[in-house]
Amino acid sequence: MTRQRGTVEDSETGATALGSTDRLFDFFGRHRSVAIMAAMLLVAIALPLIVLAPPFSGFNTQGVWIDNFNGAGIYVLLALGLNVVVGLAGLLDLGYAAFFAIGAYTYGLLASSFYGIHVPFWPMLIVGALVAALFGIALGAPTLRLRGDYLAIVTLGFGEIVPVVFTNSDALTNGTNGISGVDRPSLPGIIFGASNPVPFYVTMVVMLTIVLILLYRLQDSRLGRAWMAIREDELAAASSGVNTITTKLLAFALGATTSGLAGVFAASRLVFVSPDQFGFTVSFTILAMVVLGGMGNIWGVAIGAFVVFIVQSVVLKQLTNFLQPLNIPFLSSIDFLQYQFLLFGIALVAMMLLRPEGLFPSSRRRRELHTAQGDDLSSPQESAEPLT
Amino acid sequence: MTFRILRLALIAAGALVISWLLMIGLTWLGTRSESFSNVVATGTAQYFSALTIGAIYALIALGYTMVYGIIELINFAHGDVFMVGAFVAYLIFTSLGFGGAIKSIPLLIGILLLGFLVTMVVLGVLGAAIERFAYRPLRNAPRLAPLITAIGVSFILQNVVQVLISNSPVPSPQLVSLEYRFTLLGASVPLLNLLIFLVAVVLMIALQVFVGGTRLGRAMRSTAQDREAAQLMGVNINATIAITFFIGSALAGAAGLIYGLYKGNIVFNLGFDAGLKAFTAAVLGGIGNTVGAALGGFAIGFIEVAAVTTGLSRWQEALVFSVLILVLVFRPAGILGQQIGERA
Amino acid sequence: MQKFLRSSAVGLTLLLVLAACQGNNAPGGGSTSGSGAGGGSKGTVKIGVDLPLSGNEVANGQPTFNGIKLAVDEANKNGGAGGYKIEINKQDDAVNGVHNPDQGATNAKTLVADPAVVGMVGPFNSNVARSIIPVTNEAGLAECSPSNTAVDLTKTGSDKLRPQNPDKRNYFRLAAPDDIQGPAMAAFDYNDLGKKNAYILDDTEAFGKGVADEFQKAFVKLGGKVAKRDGQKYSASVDYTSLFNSVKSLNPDVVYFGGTQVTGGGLARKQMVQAGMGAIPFTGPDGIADLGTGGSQGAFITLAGVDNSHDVYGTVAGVHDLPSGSDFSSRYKAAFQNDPGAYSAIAYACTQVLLKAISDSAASASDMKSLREAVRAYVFDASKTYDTALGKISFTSTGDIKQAFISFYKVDPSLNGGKGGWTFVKQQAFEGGQ
Amino acid sequence: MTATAQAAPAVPETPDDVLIARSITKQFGGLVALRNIEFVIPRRAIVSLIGPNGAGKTTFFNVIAGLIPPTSGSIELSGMRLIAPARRAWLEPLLWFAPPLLVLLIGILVSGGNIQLVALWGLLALLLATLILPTAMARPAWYESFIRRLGIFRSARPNDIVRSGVGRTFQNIRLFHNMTALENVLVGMHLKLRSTPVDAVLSTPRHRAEEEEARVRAARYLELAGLRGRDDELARNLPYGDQRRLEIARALACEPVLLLLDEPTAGMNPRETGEITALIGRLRTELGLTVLLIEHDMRVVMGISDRITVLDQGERIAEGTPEEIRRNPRVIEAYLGKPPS
Repeated sequence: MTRQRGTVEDSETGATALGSTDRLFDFFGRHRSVAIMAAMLLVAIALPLIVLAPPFSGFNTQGVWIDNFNGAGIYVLLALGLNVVVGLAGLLDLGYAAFFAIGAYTYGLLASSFYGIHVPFWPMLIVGALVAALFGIALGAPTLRLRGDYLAIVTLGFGEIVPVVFTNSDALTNGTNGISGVDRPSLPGIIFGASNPVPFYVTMVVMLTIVLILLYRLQDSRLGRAWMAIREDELAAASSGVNTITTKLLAFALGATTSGLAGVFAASRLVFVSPDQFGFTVSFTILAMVVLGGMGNIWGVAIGAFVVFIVQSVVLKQLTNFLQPLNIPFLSSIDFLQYQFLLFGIALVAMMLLRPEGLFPSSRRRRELHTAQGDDLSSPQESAEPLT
Repeated sequence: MTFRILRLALIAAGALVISWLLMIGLTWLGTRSESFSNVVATGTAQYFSALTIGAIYALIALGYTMVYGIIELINFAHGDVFMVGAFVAYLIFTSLGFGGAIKSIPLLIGILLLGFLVTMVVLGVLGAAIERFAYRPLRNAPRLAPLITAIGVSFILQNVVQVLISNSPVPSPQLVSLEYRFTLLGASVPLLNLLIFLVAVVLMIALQVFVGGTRLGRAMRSTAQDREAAQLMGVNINATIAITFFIGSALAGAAGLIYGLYKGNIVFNLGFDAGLKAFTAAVLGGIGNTVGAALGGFAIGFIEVAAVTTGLSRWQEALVFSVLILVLVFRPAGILGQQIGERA
Repeated sequence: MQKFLRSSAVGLTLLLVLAACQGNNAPGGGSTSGSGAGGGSKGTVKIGVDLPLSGNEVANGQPTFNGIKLAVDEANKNGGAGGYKIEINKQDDAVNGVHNPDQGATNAKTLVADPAVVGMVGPFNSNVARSIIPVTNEAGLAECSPSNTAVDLTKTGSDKLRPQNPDKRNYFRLAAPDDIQGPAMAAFDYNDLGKKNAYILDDTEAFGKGVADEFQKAFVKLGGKVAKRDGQKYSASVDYTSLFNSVKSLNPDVVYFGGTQVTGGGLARKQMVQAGMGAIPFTGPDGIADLGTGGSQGAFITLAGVDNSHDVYGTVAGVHDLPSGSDFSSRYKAAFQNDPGAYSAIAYACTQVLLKAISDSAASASDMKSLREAVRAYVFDASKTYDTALGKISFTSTGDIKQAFISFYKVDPSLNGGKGGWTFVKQQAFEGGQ
Repeated sequence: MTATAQAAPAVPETPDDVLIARSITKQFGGLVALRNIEFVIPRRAIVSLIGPNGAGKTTFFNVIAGLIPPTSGSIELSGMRLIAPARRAWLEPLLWFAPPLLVLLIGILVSGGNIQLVALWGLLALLLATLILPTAMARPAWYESFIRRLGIFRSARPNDIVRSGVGRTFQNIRLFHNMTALENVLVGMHLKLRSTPVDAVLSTPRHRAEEEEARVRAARYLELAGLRGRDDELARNLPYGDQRRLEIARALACEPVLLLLDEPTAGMNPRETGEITALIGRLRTELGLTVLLIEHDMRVVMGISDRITVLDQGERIAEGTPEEIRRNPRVIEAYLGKPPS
């Protein structure tokens, strides 16, 4: 659709009037995959440099920042996956962390000394994604008949059940103690270590780039349109020939896939998997990331996830340590750790009140806001519009 | 009308007896005790604790379901409103100097009535205020936006109580002495449990009467049915929604007070867990349906206790949600929810 | 944009008001740096701290942190350690109010990256330790946990946590591992109290379940019977009544609660009494025996209610019939206007060990990097001994306390003018390490 | 085409009938919405369904479109019996759950108490279930024919009906409001596009070519429906009349044999009504479509219908050419002083 719009604008402005920047945009509009790669490369290089400058340098050293970016990357992956389910297909999933857990446990069980199986990291990325996708289908199947918020509560239920199963299956998953000594990725000549986050960083950037390209392509394909059609009006979609069941299941499966990837990555980075990493607060956080970023807009969701993670796990955690040496009267003496909830809560409320559509509403929403006048004849059906 | 009430009462009585027998059966399964009288005694004790827990869930679930019915919002802050209710009651009682059981019955009744009144009014106002500031501006926004502000409000309420009162559990005064007990089939049950059940039932009936028979109740129902049409008929939508929040939150406040009396222990984050259970109850019963919410609350209380009784305490949560999922697979709109077919 | 600025200003104001209200409630909250008169001439070193400090778990983390802070403040008043002024780099591993191994590892990386951090206290939860140890091990940072009791952190299986430097241990702890604490209470229940039929309940968390498992093993080995074993995940709205109802007819004569005060200990005792089982002793690990007096915020006796706290027994790691023990408690009270938590003293002792290691190795170390390594090596030199609030202690080569003493405590409701308190019953030595 | 105008006897069928409905009855609880409706639509005909409010027209439409299964009776579309009440439906879940349960049972028996082995078998069973259940729910053609061979029958769902060549519009417009006009039409072409998600992910030349071509075709449908140049407009921002046109364009994109139009001119001014009427006529002449129309506007109905069926209170009271219907006393009675034209 980006491509489509690009060509329309061309014809309006006239191809002769194109400046060099316009030409660049035009090029990227036509070759979106190249654009994504270029953008990710730019971001990947810029981020570690930006954090060298104040105020970011006051929070953490560069190495720790890069490690934080790895953590943020995990959540970006998760949010991108959830965006397929919630943002594109309009299925409110409140138990998304379950697939994260399944991905992480798949890696934890098959690449540790717990069972004595040591499958290498790289094939496990695919295995973990596939297993998560299978579970996405398995857990999605009972929800197919449900609408809106009934779906939400059932997915929430699955999100609760999965960690309980991992906690109580002592013989299979080492129960509440989790699996320690999980393998790190390995590549000849490169050490993936706790104090060397760069290999992880590169891996994450590559993974994200690939996932972004794939998601964009899917979104603009027949399947992506079917997802959006279901989100807008399930009945009309079915009456246009969309098999709502397969389409929904594919949304669950694809959403779970990226969280499976995220799970494998997280387990190998932390070298430890335990049930207490996947509580429902994780699901809620991911949902908040998707909505804050701007549901349905892939870039928006990615940025939203990144920002929320950095705020929650870095800024709020290090704020006290950051402000103390500055000796600002009063501010420096507050222990911000105690007010994390308050600050995060205020941030959530304020952001939603100021930008109900999310930080970066999808382009169709923007168009809608700009052209909202003159549809006083709109049908009453609009109020029943699901989710979006 | 009388016939309907009579039928409802009969069904309720039947459900109470059947669930009692069921609980005794489950107790037998769980304990495998040879002594029949032991099984009956344990089963009866369990039954009353299920009723008590269920009553609290039911009261919270009512607020969820009312709000959902009228603006289709999963109000995740509702559980925290309940928590604030528990703390308001705690502050009232302790500031009046009552830290423990009150021996004088008239004084006890007076203090309890005062507590209920003040807690419910304060919480009602809080609920309406939350609606005014966090949800009303988003009424025409995408549907998930208020869900996120609800989560934000929940965080704010938790943190405020944590900072202002205590970051660890606080012993809430148990005004009704647990020494008042009655013995039934060998089980010694605190009178408080029965009292809680009765208070909950009275509040629920009052709500039914209010929603069913008053002008405001009619306004609420019509707003829930079709907001535009209600507005055209002269219903003040904003006021109606605010009143819905007021009533729902007041009920949650009452639940908070009851919870404090029953548990004797309150903590700033108890709302999220209880709220989640109550929300589950509301959905189980059929969200938007007040009788369903009450039914769902009792059902969840029952399942939780049954899980413990049968020795599956570790799977308690999983069982609650498994039952929910099973029910929804076969009745996609909950037990009493309107099974809306696909409309053209 | 203006709208945004305005609302953020409102938020900030609200925050500041709250902070002001809160000021006198928890004096431990504010500045984390030592405010001592002394301080060193050589500069500053830091002790890293990772604890759950927000949400639900702040009730665990804050008293523990206060213990560390007290030790650091006192050291700074006496001229620091080894000529250095001591500061604390404090990290919170709770995300959305729950301890999170992922955040723990992130925090550990932050601490490791701070060159001034030469020793670390924490974490609180064993699962967080499992994600932190690989990080601190790689950096060679000495880490002392006041509360981790999982067996595999130091003993069999601990090599899994050190993939990078398997031979260079850095993690040690002062808490008695599950396989000491659980059996100790089992023996106490079986022999001293003469109870043969136990009801065992745990909180399904790593600590609670681990210690309850060890208790169960030992109790059965001694010849005891287990009436029923339950696990009740703690949530803030948890209810124990039905658990106790269901076990009443099985006639247990002792209850073992695997868990801590924060994961439901006090409430469990209260509801147990209310279910009519008050005559049966309630026993538990150090998470129960917080040694706080009745009425103090969050203490076991406060939450169970002093009337319900009779016949409650708990184990505490370490030697406790010391004059310095009560001395610590009064100093803590003076500093923070509240009783110490279950792990305050032990965290204080952890800090004392690190401070001693710093001051003794400061002379030999030329820079922070070598000081960090020297501190680590010092702690794992089994010949060193430390004078701490827990008495004279030393460590085995695996990082467990050598003089593994377990003290038994009992609640005496008549203490503190009827508010209740814990009294020392007896202590018992165990073979430490392996 | 030369059938008599009698209402009572069944309409004779010819091999070229697009739709044959046999004694369709639909009950909602105690309410009989449709009673023994016999109905035939000959190929390339424009057939109208009229009747007073609540006569059961939309219900009949929804039965044909696969939205609600009939209580009894059946419907054949292009010679395929697709819609009828379910038969032996209880057998189907047994088919789904038997294989995984069997695997689990074997696993328990084989592994002799080793919990890890049991769990492995359990996982295998789960895997099997995850393969079977979604397949069964998605109901691909081979699955459908397999269960029919076992004597199980389930009424076709809306998307199956679309596959067999029926496109529809809705009485109260149901567009994909936050999608552009072009995208709405592209969704309508869903079943006509062949590229798989894998094609899309890999962006194969086949996929790109198909997408290019689909956009061109979609634009043509828009043009046909009179929406030229509005490709990029969000559906919700289109004026009311254009929304109706867009719905028709979307239905056309399904490349139907039979087009179901539910009150296509409702709420339109006379000029727009005229345009839509002309469009419907062109659909038959240019695309060779068969059209079933529900309409209140008698001028439209009388103007373009080949045959008209009149429903009243769930029963078919008349059937015939516009002339015959205009004169039918029962129809006049049903409309009670609301004479046609």
